[in-house]
Amino acid sequence: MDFMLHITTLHYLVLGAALFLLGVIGVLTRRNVVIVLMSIELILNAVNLNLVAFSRYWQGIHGPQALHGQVFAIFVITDAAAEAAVGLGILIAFFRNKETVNVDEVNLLKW
Amino acid sequence: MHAFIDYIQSYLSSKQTPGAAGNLFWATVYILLVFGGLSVAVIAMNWLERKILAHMQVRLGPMRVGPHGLLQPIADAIKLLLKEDIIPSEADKFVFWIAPFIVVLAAFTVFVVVPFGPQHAITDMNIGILFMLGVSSLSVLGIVTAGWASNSHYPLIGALRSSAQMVSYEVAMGLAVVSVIMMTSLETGTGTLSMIDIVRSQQTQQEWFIFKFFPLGLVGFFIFAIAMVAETNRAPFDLPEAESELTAGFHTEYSGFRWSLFFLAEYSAMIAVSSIAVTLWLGGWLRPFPNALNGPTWDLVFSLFPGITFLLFAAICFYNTARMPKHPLFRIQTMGLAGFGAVLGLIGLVLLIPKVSVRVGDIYWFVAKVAAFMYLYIWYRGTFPRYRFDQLMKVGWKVLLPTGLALLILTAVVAMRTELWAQMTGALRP
Amino acid sequence: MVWTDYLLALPITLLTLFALGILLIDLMLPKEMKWANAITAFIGVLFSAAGVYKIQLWMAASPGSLGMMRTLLVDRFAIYFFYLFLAATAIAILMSVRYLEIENENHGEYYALMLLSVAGMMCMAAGFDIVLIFIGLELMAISTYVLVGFLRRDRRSNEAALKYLLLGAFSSGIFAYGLSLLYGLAGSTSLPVINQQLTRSMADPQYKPVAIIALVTTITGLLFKIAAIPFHQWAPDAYEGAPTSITGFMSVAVKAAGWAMLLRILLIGLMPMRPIWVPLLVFVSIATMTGANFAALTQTNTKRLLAYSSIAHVGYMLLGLIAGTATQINADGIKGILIYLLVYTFMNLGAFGVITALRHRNVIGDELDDLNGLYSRAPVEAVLMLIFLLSLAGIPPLAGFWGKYFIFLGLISTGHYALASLGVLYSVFGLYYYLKIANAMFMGKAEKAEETLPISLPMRAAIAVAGIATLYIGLLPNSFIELVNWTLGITRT
Amino acid sequence: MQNHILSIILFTPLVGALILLFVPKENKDAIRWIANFFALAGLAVSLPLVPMFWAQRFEPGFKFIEGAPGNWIPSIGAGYVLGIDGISFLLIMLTTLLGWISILSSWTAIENRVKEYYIWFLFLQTGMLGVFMALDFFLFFVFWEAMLVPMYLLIGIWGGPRKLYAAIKFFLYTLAGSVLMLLGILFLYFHHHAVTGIYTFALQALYDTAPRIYSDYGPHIATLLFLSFFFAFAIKVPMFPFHTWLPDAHVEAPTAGSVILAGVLLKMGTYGFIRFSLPFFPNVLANPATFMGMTVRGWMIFLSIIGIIYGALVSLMQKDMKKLVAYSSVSHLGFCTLGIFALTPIGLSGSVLQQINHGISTGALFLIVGILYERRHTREIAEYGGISNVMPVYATITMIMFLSSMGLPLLNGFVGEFTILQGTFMENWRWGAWAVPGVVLAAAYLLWLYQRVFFGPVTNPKNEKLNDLTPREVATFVPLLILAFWIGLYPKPFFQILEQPSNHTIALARPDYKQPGSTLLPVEGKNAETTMQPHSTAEVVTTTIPAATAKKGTN
Amino acid sequence: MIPTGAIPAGANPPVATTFFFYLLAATMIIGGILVITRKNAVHSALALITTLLAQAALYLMLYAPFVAGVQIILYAGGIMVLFLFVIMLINMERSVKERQFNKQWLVGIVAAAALGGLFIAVYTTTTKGKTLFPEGRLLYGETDNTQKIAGLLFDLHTGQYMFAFEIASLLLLVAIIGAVVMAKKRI
Repeated sequence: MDFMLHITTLHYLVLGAALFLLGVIGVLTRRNVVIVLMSIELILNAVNLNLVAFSRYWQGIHGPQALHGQVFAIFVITDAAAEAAVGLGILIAFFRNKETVNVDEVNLLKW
Repeated sequence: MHAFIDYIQSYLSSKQTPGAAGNLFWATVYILLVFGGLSVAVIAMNWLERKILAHMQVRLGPMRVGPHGLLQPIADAIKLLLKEDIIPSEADKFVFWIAPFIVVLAAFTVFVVVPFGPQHAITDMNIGILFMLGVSSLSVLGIVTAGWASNSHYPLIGALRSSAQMVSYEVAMGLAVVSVIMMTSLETGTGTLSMIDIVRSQQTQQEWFIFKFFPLGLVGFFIFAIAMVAETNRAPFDLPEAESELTAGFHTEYSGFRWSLFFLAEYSAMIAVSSIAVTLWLGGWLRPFPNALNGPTWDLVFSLFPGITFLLFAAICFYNTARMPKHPLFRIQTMGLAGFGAVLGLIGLVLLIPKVSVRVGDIYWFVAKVAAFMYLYIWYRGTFPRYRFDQLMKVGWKVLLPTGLALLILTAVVAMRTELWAQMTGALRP
Repeated sequence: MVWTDYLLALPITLLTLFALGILLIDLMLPKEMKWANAITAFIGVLFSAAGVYKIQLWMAASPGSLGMMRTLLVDRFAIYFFYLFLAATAIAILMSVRYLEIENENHGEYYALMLLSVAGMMCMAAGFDIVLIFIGLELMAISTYVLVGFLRRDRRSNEAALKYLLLGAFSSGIFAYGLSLLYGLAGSTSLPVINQQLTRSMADPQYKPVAIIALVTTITGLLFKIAAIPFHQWAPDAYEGAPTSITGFMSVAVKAAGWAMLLRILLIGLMPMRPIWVPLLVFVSIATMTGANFAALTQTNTKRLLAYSSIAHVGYMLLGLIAGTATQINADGIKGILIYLLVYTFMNLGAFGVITALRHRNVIGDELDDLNGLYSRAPVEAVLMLIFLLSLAGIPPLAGFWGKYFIFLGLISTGHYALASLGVLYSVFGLYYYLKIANAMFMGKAEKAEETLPISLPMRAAIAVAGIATLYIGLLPNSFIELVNWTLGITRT
Repeated sequence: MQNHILSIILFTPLVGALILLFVPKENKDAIRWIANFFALAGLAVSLPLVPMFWAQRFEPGFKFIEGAPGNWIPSIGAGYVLGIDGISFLLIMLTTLLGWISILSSWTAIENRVKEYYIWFLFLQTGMLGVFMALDFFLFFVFWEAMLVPMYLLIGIWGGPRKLYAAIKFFLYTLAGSVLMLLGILFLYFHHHAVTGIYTFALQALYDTAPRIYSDYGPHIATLLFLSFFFAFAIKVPMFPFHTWLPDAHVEAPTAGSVILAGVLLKMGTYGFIRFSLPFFPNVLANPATFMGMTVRGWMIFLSIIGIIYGALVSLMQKDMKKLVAYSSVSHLGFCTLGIFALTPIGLSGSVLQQINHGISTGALFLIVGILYERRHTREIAEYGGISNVMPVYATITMIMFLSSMGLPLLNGFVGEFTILQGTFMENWRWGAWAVPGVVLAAAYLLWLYQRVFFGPVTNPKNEKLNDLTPREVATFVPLLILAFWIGLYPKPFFQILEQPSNHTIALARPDYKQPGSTLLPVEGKNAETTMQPHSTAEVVTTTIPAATAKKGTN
Repeated sequence: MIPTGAIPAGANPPVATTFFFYLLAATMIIGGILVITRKNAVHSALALITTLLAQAALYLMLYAPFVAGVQIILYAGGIMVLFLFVIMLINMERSVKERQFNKQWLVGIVAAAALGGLFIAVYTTTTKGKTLFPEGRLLYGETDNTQKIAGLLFDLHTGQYMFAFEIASLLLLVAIIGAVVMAKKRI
């Protein structure tokens, strides 16, 4: 019970893993490109949760300036933003040529 | 009971915001106060806007409900609350339902970090300004979803316009804000995002940031001032609700209570961004000339302002009471106005008590500055013609954004130069 | 920050400046002057190369220099890759000029993105810190997504970009997850610290499983980037749909960057976990060789065929990595990878150059049939293409042989006889589909027999450079082997 | 001249190819003249080698060595080292001769894409010569592989109806073998480094260390290594189960290509056995361990005999002349490998001589088929009959060559086969006994073929107007005829040339081999003792070959 | 530098922490599930926003206010708006009515579930009663979190990620160029 009550880094890790998992499932199973992109965002969020939780953990060991995880998380968020922007841009270009947003109708090339 | 009073008194001597002190009770009190005040302010704004616009257009405005239409907002509110809540049948019910709440939540949550005084904020966040910008940007989500959920063309276009506009101007806004944050790092060595500390650093640097590095601070302020009008979708940037084109924009399909939420959110957002502008450039709660005109005498003089203001309002009320037609039909109205004047006068008197005035002086100055901005909003609405959408975008991306960038770079350069100069002359504070 | 930091970042800085310059100049250029962008980009590459040379001179005897707060390690390894990226980019730029005109997409952004992606690659090759590596990777990847989709009116290009982006972002996510766990285990983002801490984690039964998860996810991301089976699905599509010049660029520079990153991370950061990842790589490499070679057999699109061939080559290179780390860092395997990437740059770019040259008027030119009778239309290009193909197949005395040579030498010297045999047999297998292209060129009948193929001057230059390099490295590889030895800091009789 | 003669021979064709590059392709006659000139020049520059080599034919070791180990790619120890001994000498002469003959024979046969054709052919010529000359293992491998490409193109572009299939099959088969050989080479290379600390591909250095692999790594690895070489060479030869590419390639290739393929390319396999497999793996060959009842050597012999009988039997059944000749090659090459794995100096000498013979006679047979094909564009035996009536000169030459091929005394084939059988009988009479039917069958299928094609009345009206040989065509046969008679009548010089290398090779391959009282030749002069290689310092090779005492071995 | 909000060593953490953790975690998980199961992309987006906001709150609980702020302003306020925009810009009517999952959905789920099971099994491993990554002392508050992050990014002496930061700016530049090139009709 103590395990349940006392929130540790591990709790965040498990939460992150679950989120990661949801993201992976989303990417692997959904047809809608936008939702696939969102699932990727879920994955990146899992990463960030891990990073921040670890950052906290290592702050406890290395002192308050050990914020590398948080900084890393900021970089990951930046990356997510860039990826989303370009991804949606490509999606729009794609949509212009072919009126669908389903992954498996991306079929001119073999999937 | 005694303990309770002690508790309150102990708080009164505190130098921290309740949030920072971890004091749940006072935090709750503050939250209630702020939201109550906000609601009142919105109501007041509503009335004021209509009156001022009317007077600008040389007409009277609301006059029927209550003396000089003072109760008009309340009547409106009652009407809105009682109206049938219509949800279009083709709408996406859940999203339609939730969208106004998103907007309102975003607009209200911002006030968590607005500093009415050095300790008069719900909490002082280390990331205050970031929090404000972030949360206020969330309202876009509500607007977009509201427009989309209506499943109708005008709202959708309105929503897209609105969000495009908000997103565009957020960028320029952010740049202007960053230039201020850069200024906060001067002389102290570390910059800050905390709203309270930003004001404090203006105090430390003995200069409102609007005057800092003249004209850089001013330019930043203007960028922000323009952007904030656009950000709140107000005239002359009120494209999303351009009646002539889109009827009422994203909230066309809304009515009654839900519509009033949008209304509430819009005015709260105006107040919120004005608070940011005040905090960042106009010294927040600082009274004018805190450094030049200091000393006990000046303190006393400035501490009289709140009370005097209220007394002035009271005087206006009484003056108008006197001008009321002496017809029996107007008796209730006259009495009402007199009563209102009496209440204001009473508040003014209470505020003259030194112990009180010391504690509310900050709030007064802050509110006064924000009120000035509110007046500006109304003024714009009364005077400026509306922009066309492409012009709006052009201004945002091709004027404000480059200016903001240039401003950022220039501020950095000038700040660096100042720092280096200070280092060389040994004038840097420890 | 000291001045050396700026020096170490000089190539990247120069590339960035030129990229920005192109973006600005492009605004002022009229439509028919867009080739000037290519020239600017080319000059940018040259300047950057000069910057690398400057670093090389400055380093002279020392094996490497850490800069930027210990996040940037510009050592010989990095310099080698810098040159490689720049060479590939230069050739790809030459290939692009006329091609973009035909496609009517000659915008400055194309070259700017290319240069920026090279900047990202440099960060991947020189990164000593997983954050920098990750950001460099993303810079490269995102630029490449856009470049792949650059033919916006072409549905294939759209689709390719979309697929590439989805899978690429997905893999980046997995990769980042692995990195986050590595950070969690090490408490630092610096590769050597990760190395130390992993050694400790591996000794601790409690943390070992976490380390394994970190490894698996990280390596998944890495393998995605180099397109090893089973993480290869993006490659054939992206290669086929992308503008051909970009396909060449991707198959060479992007892949080299992926390898640089993979080597850096595996050999520095994850070295303590070698016993775990080597079997993993063995599996992947066998799967890669098998899958790619069989898949390539049935292709009728040249670009797609070459895509599978490039996947197959990844399999061979992975063999090199297995050999290179079998017991300790064994020079031959790693050397094989490095030289493989070098020769691959020229031969593959050359091959794609020829395919790019086939694009004219209304002919897209990437079907196998489009190559029919190429010999009669453009004999020099056909013969050069033959050379590139044979080089890809690893026939001596062409450049491609040397990569395989060192890899197999590494395998033999570490006792991986079975893997070596498998590798060589698959390389024979690979010859079959290369010969399919050769058959079309030399034995197929052209539709309009004697019409000569118009090939622009820059394109000729690109193909010629690639061809000469392929032959030269093949015949006189000594200086290049010395170069790789220098890179690895080996002196040998 | 002495120092660079090998390079000159090697690169003369390549120079021709490069010059041809700059000749406009429309000018077909000029191209033909230039190509023929360089082919002839290739032969001409090789002729001075004959007296030079003759003068030192008993000298031990390799002659005319050029270059030094490790001078090409110092960092890996690969060198441009050329050198020859008797075996390679003969094969080189055969190559230059056949190269010239095939190019001459293509004058009218090749009409389209002439320029390419000659370029590739000359290129091929260089590749083949390089294989026989290289004394650096790496260089050898490079030539070995480089020569595949032109041959592939020759078959693929100018071949028959199924040319693509044949060309790719040829390329893939040979490449598959050679890449395994590459692994073997790398193993030897690595092992040499492990033993001596030096990275080198120099053949002479590897001769010292390679036999040690057996003791250093055990019989298993050594056998695998032997197999890696075996596959490369066996495919090339081709030995029995690996021969399937050969009929296709031969049948589809243009005439000149077939000539070169049969005449020279196949010899590269046997050459490889002699040059590498035997000296490198003496212990593997001597290993008494059996696999499925036979030792390694037993398997080699077994496959050779199967090849002989199988090739001959299949030849009997062919309806296509070229295919018949192709299968006969399988049979003949079976004799060659039999001679090699008999592991006696006599067998080895016979084998090499038989290779030369096969080059001469089979090359001629392909030319013969090609001449008919050029006139009638069919190779179906059934299409012909009574050709001797319309083409008497042709029929005569054909007869001689058939007889040569089937091993009639007085002609070259007999000498070779006889010597091989002699060498084999000395080892194990059963092996010889199994091989003898091959000779008989050869007579059967060739004579039967002759009968069907040349004798009788002219049944097919299309054959009535056939022209007899032109002077150019005759010229292509003349040197072959001369050689056939020379070897048949006076093979002594050939055996003298082969004596030293054969003894030397067998000494390396069977250190414990005691001459059973008879060698091939009486020793002319001094150097019986020095057949022991001076360049080898390995302790593995400790026995010397006893002075040869016996009579000259042949008829 | 002043450790505000410190929890004295040995004291139990406030119940609120636990409660809010589970609340937010549940919100996140439910949001995540909704993201990948909703038909309508707008609903997915809203669910994702909920998840992101809950995560921002978790960051606050982890004393990472700056990351939380960035999460809100960039993710929820920036990226998600972009998503909504695109969803509304392109016609998604059709895809709502269509099959939502691709053909290999079962494989995907099984594979992912296996992976996830592995992850969670690994994370919850305890040996001899020790959990993984025992919680560090929550001694350091968020008061100067932003400044410390800035220190890691910009400081001349501790700015380890200065260069990465510069490269990140290029990344954003590329994203801008890319989005414009891709989405604009004529460039």
